[in-house]
Amino acid sequence: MDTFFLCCGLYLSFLMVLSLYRAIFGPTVLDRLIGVNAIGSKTAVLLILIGFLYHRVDMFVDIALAYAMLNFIAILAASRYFQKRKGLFGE
Amino acid sequence: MDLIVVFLIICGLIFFTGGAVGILRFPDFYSRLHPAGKLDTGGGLLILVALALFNLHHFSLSTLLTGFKIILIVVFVFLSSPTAIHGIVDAGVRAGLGPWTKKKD
Amino acid sequence: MRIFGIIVVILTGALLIYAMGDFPSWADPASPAHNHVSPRYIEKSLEQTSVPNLVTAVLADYRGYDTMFETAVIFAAGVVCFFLLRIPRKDEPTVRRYRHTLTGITISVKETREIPPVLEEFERIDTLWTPPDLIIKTCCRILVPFLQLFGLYVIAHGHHSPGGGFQGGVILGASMILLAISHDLRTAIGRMSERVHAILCSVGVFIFAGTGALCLVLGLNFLDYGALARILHVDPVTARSHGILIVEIGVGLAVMTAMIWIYNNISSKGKYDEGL
Amino acid sequence: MIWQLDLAILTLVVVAAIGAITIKDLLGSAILFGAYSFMMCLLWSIMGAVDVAFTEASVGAGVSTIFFVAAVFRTTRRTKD
Amino acid sequence: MSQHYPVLLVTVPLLSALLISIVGWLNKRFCFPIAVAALSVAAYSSVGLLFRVLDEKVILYHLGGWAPPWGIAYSVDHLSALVLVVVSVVALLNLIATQKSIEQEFSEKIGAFYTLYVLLVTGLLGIVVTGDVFNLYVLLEITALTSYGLIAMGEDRAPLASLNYVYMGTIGACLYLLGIGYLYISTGSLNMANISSILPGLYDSKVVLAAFIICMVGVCLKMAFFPLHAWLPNAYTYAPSAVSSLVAPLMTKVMIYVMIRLMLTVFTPEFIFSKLALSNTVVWLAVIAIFMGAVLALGARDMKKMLCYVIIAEVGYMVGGAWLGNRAGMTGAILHIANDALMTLCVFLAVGNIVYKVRGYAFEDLKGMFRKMPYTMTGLVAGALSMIGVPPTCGFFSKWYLISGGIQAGQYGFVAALVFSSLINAVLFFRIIEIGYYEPFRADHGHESSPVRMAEAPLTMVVPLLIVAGGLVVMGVYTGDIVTHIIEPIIPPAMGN
Amino acid sequence: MPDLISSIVDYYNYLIYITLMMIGLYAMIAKKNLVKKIVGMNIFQTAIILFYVSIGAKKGATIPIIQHGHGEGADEITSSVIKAAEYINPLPHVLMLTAIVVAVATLGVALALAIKVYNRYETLEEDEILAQIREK
Repeated sequence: MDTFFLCCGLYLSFLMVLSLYRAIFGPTVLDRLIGVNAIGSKTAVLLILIGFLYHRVDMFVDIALAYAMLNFIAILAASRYFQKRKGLFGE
Repeated sequence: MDLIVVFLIICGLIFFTGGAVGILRFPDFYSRLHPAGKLDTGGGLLILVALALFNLHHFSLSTLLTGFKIILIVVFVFLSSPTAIHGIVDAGVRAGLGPWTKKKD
Repeated sequence: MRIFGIIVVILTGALLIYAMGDFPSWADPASPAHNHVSPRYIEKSLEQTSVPNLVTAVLADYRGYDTMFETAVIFAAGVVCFFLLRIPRKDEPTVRRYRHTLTGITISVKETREIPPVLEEFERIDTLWTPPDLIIKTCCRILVPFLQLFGLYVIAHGHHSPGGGFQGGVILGASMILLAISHDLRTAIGRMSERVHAILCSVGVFIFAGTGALCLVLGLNFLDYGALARILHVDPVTARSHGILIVEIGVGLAVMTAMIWIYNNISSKGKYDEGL
Repeated sequence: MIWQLDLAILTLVVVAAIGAITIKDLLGSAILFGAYSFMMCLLWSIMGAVDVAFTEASVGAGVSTIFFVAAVFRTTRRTKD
Repeated sequence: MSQHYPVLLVTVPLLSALLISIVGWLNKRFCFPIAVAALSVAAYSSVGLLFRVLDEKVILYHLGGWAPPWGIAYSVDHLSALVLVVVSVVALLNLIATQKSIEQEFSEKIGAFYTLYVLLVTGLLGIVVTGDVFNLYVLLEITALTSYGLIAMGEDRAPLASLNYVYMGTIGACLYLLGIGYLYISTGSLNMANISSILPGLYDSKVVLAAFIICMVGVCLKMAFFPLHAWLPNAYTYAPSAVSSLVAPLMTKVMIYVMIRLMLTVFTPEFIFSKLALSNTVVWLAVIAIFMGAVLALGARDMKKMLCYVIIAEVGYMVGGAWLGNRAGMTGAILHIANDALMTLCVFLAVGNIVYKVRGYAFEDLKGMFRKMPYTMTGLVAGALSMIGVPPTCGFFSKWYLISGGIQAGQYGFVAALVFSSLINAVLFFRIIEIGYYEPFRADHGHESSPVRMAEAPLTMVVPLLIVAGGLVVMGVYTGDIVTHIIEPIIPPAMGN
Repeated sequence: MPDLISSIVDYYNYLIYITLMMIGLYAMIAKKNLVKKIVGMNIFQTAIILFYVSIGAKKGATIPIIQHGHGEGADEITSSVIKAAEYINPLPHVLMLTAIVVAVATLGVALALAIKVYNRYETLEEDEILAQIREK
């Protein structure tokens, strides 16, 4: 089962490359935001997978939970910027 | 049991793949939000549920607690991810981003 | 400047890569770093402090003095942000806008007071005319207590799982920041005013340093939690564990309030009026 | 330590770091810095440093991104490099 | 109680900084007395510590009751006791002397100011007293962070200068941290004494060499050694006068203390002077630093900036002296830490008094100043004489040790640089004195009365200045005692004679 | 082939930390935007943290939290012998927790300073600020 989890993890990190492409080359900032959000959701899953690979998953759950929460807050803050400042390409 | 777990995880990975490809290939911001909002959340849910199930292999109080916490993450992702996407959409609308249409020329 | 930067970078990189040749290979159990000081931490800390999380044990007990100054650093950062940015209260009136929630009519009022009273049917709008979004508001109202509970859990459970005062404190602080983002900065300040979080920030560090000083008063060295055994009526090992918990609470308090303090000052440019 | 994942994430980290300093938009830079922190958190949990990973998850991914966005909100997004 | 002096020294200021922060929100009037009390306790215990060290050589204090390689230990020897006394006394005097100008400049945020001030002093004292390399880093950051905040509250370009200081200071501190990492990976320990007992077997390792170079570059960045000095002049010039008279005497000197501590205790002199062939290079860099500092000071158009460049030259003296590799040079460097702290304090306090009264520190503002503020100018002249190196003041003696060390080592370039910079200092300060004494007082500062009335700064500002000025002479008189009793025992016998 | 992989694995972490550090350093020296420099500063600090955590890693060891059941008696824990080889070295983690805290504190202060600079000069570009200063 460990090998399977490892393969899943590697596959997820491959998918992160795709999201990272959007995060780096996204034409607008909001596209980048989507890319980062996607990376965040994959990372939370990956953290639990790493926990299974270490056979100590009870230690990693807290991290994943905190991670998901703070990712959410960060995304919300960035989107809040556009709700207050109009204009996508500068001031 | 393992079979269900593997099946769920593979389903989740397929969802994630769809999400990643969608984010990469869709033409504009609003359509990219669709895979980001739905497929990523769905994939995350499936894999997390599968892992919670796998965790309950050795049934004891502590694994139950861990499983419960994983389910808590599921609930949390289910609650927060759409909200975050909603926030992004709202930002896009307020920022005056027009939706993509198939132009003739 | 760019060429100068490249030159500096290449020189430094060359030095570092040159030194890399003598490193022990990655994750080598025979490396000197694993064999001099740390084995004792791993083998003895459970019986000396009865804390299974080695990082917590080393952080708060063996090297507790570092942690005390780490907390002082974060406190200093809060004070510096306040000191640099905060614009003291001025009594000249400012224009504020309110929207009648039922009809959507907006009115402007000239006010001098810092925080106006909460009105049932009028909703305050900031100068950029963005009322907080209803969906986000509702969702975050559900999430904030949950986050705070989780933060407290992380602080309290730091002995047995990853976590501790610092992480829990950041999560608690983030919950207040979430409130400020989803509702309004003013709502968050209404829950916890500037004076309260400024004082709590120093109180947090004070708990840490005070615990150390208490140990000194009780006759042992500074931060030697074994001295607390006399007050807590337990054996010295358990006293160490309790001492670590007390200290973690102090760290959590200081970090939480420092985060809120820094965020409030940065996001409102020191006016404490409206934030992100 | 899981070296396969370690190598993969390390490579991603470098890409994210280069992205964060080359983007000609401060908000985008701040957001990518958040992504960089996500991966750093992952990297540390791969190497078994759970407490560090927890701290990075709460500080790097959460609070410091918020600080950046707040600071950019209060200044400007414009940058020439 | 006296066995707790090392820790009281640091924790009493820390606790009272927190207390000031709380009290500042309730009643601002109590901030200043608490700060004075805290620094007095620190000064008292540092003097007590100095006397204990004279008897017991090295005092160890185990924090948390853990033995050194596992826990953090404080170790106080003659060198650290000397620097401790200097730091705490300078901080206390400066606090009392600048009370008025602080109240004038920060009436709103006085609580926050005193909190940061006392925290800064805490950090400096901690750096001096600690015996653990990582603990030193944390304390370094606390001093750096508070000084960023304090400096940025000055006028004009202060925030920009402070931001540059943040970048440079962070690079410096991070490089130091990296150096510790290199030491840790090769020795596995963080305690200074323990590292130096492990290191002799590893002298040929590239890692140790890199660790040494990285640490030194980091520390040099922090102390503004010549090629890396770019942040210092602006940061100190535009800082509020109360802050610059605290930071200018202490920050660079404490960093030089760190350098000497690393050289003597962690990397032993055998490693530095026999294994590495860097000695010549560093001394020549110091020579360039002294020349550049002196030349740039000539070009400066206001007093604070001129003094900043003089500080850069002085950093060159001490680094050069420490790297000469013989007893006299090291003695001169250590003695100069104490002397330079005092004389910089003296000069900056005088400038602070002038700024308090005249609100400017350009050379034109000084016209007729001898008639207007005679006592302040007396203090300034005393500091100036000491900086030039005129015999009864202490500046002469440390310079004498440095020069004799340079001659012993055969570094005639260094000797020439010392003499040259003394001459330049003479030119600089006599220019000031000339402007202050002979030029008529300009009437456009508000008072149109042509016979200049005496308008001295308040008594609380003048008296500490005169005490410091007297201290310069006293230090000069007792130089022999200080050298034989305090400095001689710390220089390891391996340094030759 | 396995030799090649193992030698890559042995030094890849260190190489990447050097790369990241150089990226951060370059950003701090060559970029003209003040906030960009702060981003570079953070990358620089994180690179050093990566170095320390790489020191702490240990083959065949588990995370530094001693394994035991929840709530079971303390006697049982102390009786079983804990071997140092089984757990990852906790000391670098402790140091890096402190370093992360310092990094976030520095970040807060630097951003506050950047806001203060912007208030005065209305721009974040270093060259434009210097031009404004020179005009005066």
